[in-house]
Amino acid sequence: MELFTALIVIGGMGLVFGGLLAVAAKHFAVEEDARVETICDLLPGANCGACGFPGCISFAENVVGLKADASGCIPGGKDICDSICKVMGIDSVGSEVKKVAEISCLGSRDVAPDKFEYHGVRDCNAALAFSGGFKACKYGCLGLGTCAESCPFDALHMGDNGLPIVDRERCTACGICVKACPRDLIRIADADRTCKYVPCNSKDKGKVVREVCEVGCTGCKACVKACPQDAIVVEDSLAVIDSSKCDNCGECVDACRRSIIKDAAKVHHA
Amino acid sequence: MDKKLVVSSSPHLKSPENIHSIMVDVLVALFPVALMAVFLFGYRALATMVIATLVAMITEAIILRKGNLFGDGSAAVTGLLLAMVLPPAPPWWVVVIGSAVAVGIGKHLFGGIGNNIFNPALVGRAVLVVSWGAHVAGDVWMRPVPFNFTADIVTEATPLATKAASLLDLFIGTVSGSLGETSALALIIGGIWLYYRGHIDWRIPGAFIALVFVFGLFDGGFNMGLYHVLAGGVLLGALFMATDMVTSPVTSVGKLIFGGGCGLITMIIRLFGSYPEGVMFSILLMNSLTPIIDNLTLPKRFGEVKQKNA
Amino acid sequence: MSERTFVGGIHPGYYKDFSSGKPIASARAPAQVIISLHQNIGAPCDPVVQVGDEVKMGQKIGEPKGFVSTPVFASVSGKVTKIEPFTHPLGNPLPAVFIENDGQDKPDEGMKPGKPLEELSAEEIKQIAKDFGLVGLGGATFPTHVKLSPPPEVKIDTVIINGAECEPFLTADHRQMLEQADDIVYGLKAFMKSLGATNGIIGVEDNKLDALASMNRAVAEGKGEYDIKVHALHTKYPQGAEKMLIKATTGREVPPGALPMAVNVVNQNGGTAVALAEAIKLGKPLYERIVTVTGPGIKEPANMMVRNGTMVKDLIEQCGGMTEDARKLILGGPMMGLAQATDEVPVIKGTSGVLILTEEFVKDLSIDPCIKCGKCIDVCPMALMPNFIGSASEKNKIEMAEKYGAMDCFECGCCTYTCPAKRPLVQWIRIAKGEIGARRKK
Amino acid sequence: MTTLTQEFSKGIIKQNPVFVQLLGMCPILAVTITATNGFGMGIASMFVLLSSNIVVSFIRNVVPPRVRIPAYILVIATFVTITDLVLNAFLPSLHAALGIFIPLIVVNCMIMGRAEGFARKNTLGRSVIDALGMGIGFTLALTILGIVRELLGAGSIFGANIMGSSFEPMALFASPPGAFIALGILLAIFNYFYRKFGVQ
Amino acid sequence: MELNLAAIIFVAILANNIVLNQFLGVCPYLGVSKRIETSLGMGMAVVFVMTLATIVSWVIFNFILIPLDLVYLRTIAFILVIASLVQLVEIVLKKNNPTLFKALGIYLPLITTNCAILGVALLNIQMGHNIIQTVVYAIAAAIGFTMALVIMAGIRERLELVNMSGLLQGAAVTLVTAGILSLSFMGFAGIMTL
Repeated sequence: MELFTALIVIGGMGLVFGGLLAVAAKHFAVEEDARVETICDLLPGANCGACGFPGCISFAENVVGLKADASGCIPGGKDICDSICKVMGIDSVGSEVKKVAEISCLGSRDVAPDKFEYHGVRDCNAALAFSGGFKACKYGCLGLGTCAESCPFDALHMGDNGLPIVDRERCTACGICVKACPRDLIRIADADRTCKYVPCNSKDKGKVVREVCEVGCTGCKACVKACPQDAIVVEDSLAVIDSSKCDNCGECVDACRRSIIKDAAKVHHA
Repeated sequence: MDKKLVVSSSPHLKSPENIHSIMVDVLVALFPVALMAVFLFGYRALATMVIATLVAMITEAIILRKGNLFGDGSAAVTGLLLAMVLPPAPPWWVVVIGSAVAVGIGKHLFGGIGNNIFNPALVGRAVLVVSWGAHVAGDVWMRPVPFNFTADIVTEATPLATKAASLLDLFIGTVSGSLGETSALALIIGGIWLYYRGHIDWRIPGAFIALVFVFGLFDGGFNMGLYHVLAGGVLLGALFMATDMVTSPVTSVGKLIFGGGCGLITMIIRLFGSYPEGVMFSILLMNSLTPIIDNLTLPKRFGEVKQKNA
Repeated sequence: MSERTFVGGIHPGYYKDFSSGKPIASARAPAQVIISLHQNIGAPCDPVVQVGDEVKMGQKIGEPKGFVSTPVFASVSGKVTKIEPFTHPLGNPLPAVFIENDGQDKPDEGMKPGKPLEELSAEEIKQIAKDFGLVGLGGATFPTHVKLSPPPEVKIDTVIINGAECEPFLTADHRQMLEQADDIVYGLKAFMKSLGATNGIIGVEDNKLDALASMNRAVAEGKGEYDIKVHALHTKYPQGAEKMLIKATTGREVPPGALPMAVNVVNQNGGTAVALAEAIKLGKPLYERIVTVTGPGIKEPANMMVRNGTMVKDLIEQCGGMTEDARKLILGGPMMGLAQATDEVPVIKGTSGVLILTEEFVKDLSIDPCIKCGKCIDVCPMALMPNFIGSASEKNKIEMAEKYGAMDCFECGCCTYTCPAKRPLVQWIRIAKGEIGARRKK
Repeated sequence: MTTLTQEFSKGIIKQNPVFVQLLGMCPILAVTITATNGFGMGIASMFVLLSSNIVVSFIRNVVPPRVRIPAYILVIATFVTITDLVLNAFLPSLHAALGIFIPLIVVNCMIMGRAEGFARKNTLGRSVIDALGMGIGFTLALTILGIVRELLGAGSIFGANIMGSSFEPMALFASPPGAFIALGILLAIFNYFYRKFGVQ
Repeated sequence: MELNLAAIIFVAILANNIVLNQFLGVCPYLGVSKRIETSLGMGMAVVFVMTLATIVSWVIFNFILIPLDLVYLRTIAFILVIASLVQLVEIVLKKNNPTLFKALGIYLPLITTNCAILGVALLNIQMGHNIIQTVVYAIAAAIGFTMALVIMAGIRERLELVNMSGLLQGAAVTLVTAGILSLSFMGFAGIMTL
């Protein structure tokens, strides 16, 4: 008998509430796409914003709404792109190559002097408001770590010499630091490319560069002459190596009068 | 002139005052209180103060990995303040743990100086009260014996429990109680020094003491009002604990509310609660409300009213 | 002690003794002047001379581009050698006219007395201020004629001459009040006439008793039918800030974000009054000004009449050079002036002082966490919450910075001066203001 | 797809419901005065989690999505009631110590979370493995906190006195504030190790 | 009776706060205490639902479960009530009061799994309250929850401006803060007892 009442009570309550909810739910149907949640689960969840949307959820919504590309999550890379494509039922797109941030300045504190002493907020943007920055070279890294601060993946750190160091393992090539650097010294490049590059961004004339930095490119064109592949051009007194032509022969490294040409993958990386 | 010019944002003048100098001022303000404690309770009080201060400084030096033991002086202040709210002669390990907790949990867990939400010294004491109530907040307390440095401990109930001490005894401090709270005279001297140096605002102690006094009136007239102000930790709390810059509101109105709240809660606990003293709880509680008080009492900006009328 | 003051503010060391006793001396005219075409707040000028042109002293060389702008004049006679960007006191290179001094100081034909004040109309006075390149000489360089052009519905009843000179070290206004008091009164009368104002007030901080006496004498002698009073003000920084001065002298509070016109007041610097007086009396355009060269890092502090475009380096040399331990060069006062990266920078219309500070003033102090002592809030003349604005800006929480009043800050520096944790509050607030401004534009 | 071993171990370390996901905080704080209570609570929760995961996994294709949550709650509540009755019958002292927090297992977000987030999408086998992993992770966390609090607050572990008679227990850890503080510090310590060994 | 009600209020809000002293609703306490505004919204939603749920639970318990001798079904019955109630409230609000729905809507799903609701309903039965005491107790407990939530939100907004070690950020420091808060609320012990 007791068993019976129990069944009736719970069953009755279930019926009453279930019925109420069923009626209510019928009148207030809300469209939901389960794929948003699924994709959101796949994403790294750092809410870094590299995709151009204000967070992972937003990106997922836009992917489902076909407003964002499945490969949009840069930190996620190829794997996540594939998974998203699977959820969305489309063919996989996106590049295979692992990319990392690269810093194009070698002007550490000891080789690229300051023109005056700066006291105040330790932030590159803040420091630039004073006479265009305290560094004598007006293209060089100020070394106050605004880029390191901006990295959502803890992949950039300031070295003892005042230059940032990229942690290649952690770097996801999200590009936040590229935007953070007020001197545009960071770029995203293939992690494993085998070519040489010139870690300098100074467009000053050679004479000026020699005054303000020991490791700046003077645009002397010695490397241009040395390169058997014609992969190097000098524009605005700055040598640029075309990585598609470079065969990594190393002639330019020997030719460079300031010995600043390096293997691309070996600069500023931990 | 061989060095490079210095460039910085305006202003280019800075006041000579810094955190270190403020902390030294607070230590100076605590000196008469400490002196009185040694005078009343003898070497045991001195030992308690030294242990608390040293442990606080060592804890901070370890956490910050700094060789400079004194640092900016804030740890010493925390340690000494903790000693002030402990009995004259608790077991040494109680002092050590309390001091380490005060600096470690009360202060550095929240990000170090300037960032703590609660008064570190009181966090230390609160933890001790809950953990070893009998050692730090029991029913019997060491009786002060001036100029007697070797005497054995004689115990008695606190004036808050008996309500029988004379007002003069309370003012001079010849009553039992926490190490630093008995002598109103010494506390007032310290408070005046802090006020003179501009480190405390009259609003917090003012509102605190005023409310304690008013509630005391209900407990038994003018004398009882004074009694409530002088007995127990009200003066120590109002002048040294509630006025802690980091954990009290920054706005003028906020300071009044803060002080008033402390006084109110103290008296509620004293008159109705199961604890004889409520200063510590009231200040900790108001500490937690500080961010909200600050946000609700933003000062009226220059010229703001006129804009609304226009 | 005067009761006229405002709430908040600080009492820094005043250090006026370096130069307050030094009469205004004429600085040597340099062999070359570099006159920036950016001389005022608002639009810069276009050059109206060409390289190779011979110019005369007082000749117009830069024509204003917009309404909020004033012309620029040659401060020597000679030949234009270059027109190209040169270091500006703001820090970045900006267009400037280089003139080689021929040493003859040949005056321009325009420099001759015009009609006396009595015969000038309000409109004509305004035109003179505009044509002769007058700007606020206190340092903000706001074009004077703009201040003289209130919208028609606003009736200005009071003109205040700012003689507070609350910035430590600076003594240019002080000396001017001693030596050119009559011209100040004359200039004030012209302002009042131009604006149709009935009240004239000269506010002087009560640490300059001799200046007060001098102004009282000049007013008594020269005020004529005008209602002009001299007010002694409580000595406190920033007593000379526009809004604080108006509060102290008239009791009116300028609303946040508004100009003094909103409370029917116009504020003018004493130096500007003298410049207007000289423009009316002598037809002399604004090509030179009084500069205080002072500070512990200068060997012989002085107050000097300096031609626009003179190198600061040149001035420092005339004052005996810098001392061994000089470390910081500031144009303007120590509270709001701009630190310079080099002494190769020209004097402009707004340069009220050249201040050299020594080692002991420029220690690079570590920035400690805010201990919420609330001292910055106590001293903030605008009743803002500098500590929270600073912390919010540090963490890039711009909305929070705005909520605590970042946009109402005029960067007087009281908070940073008083901060025991040595936090660069003004700099953070400035960053937040820039960010808020950029977002509002969007 | 993850292997079964990974599925199992993730609940213990990588996605520990307490130290990483911060789920089920109420029982964790309330019942960990002693290690025994913590362990008992952990086992009870694990039982409910396992049973409900099994059932949910069974009925996952039958339940219409709109009544999903109420249906799951009903399933969980049933097992909680069973647990309640069983504990009351066989371990009355533990039942008394855990008190109201036994019925409150119903609203332990960890159980609802696993039913909603895992069992309804996965096969029976995987759901069982998942429940076991999560349940052990949860029990482990409860027991660790229980040990810490009991050791400091009473000088014993699982009721066995080990600190000697001269030890004066730190009563803080037996009180509500101590629960918060102990768990907070424990979390920070775990964060440190998680970071050190690169567990995300 | 009147004093008793006052005691219920005092104890439920201060002396025996459901979050700080009874560990009910700790999950949302950690989750929703980041902003003062959000925490106020959540608090309002909890006041609303908790009062309703506790009353309905009390009615079901006293008029259905006790007469039928089915006390052991209380957990199932109560959770059914709460889950359905939350959904019903959501639906009704959506239709009749869109403004309130906008303000409370996002918090409603969070409340189903808020153990404070079920906890208070159960505690209420345990304490043997009559219907008036039930209402008062439910509202007071919810206000206590809201108060603890808002205080914590204020503290966390301030802690956001702090350079804190990543190890402590978030839950760790929030828990310790809650602990110290709980410590300071201990002062109210013994002022009024039930």
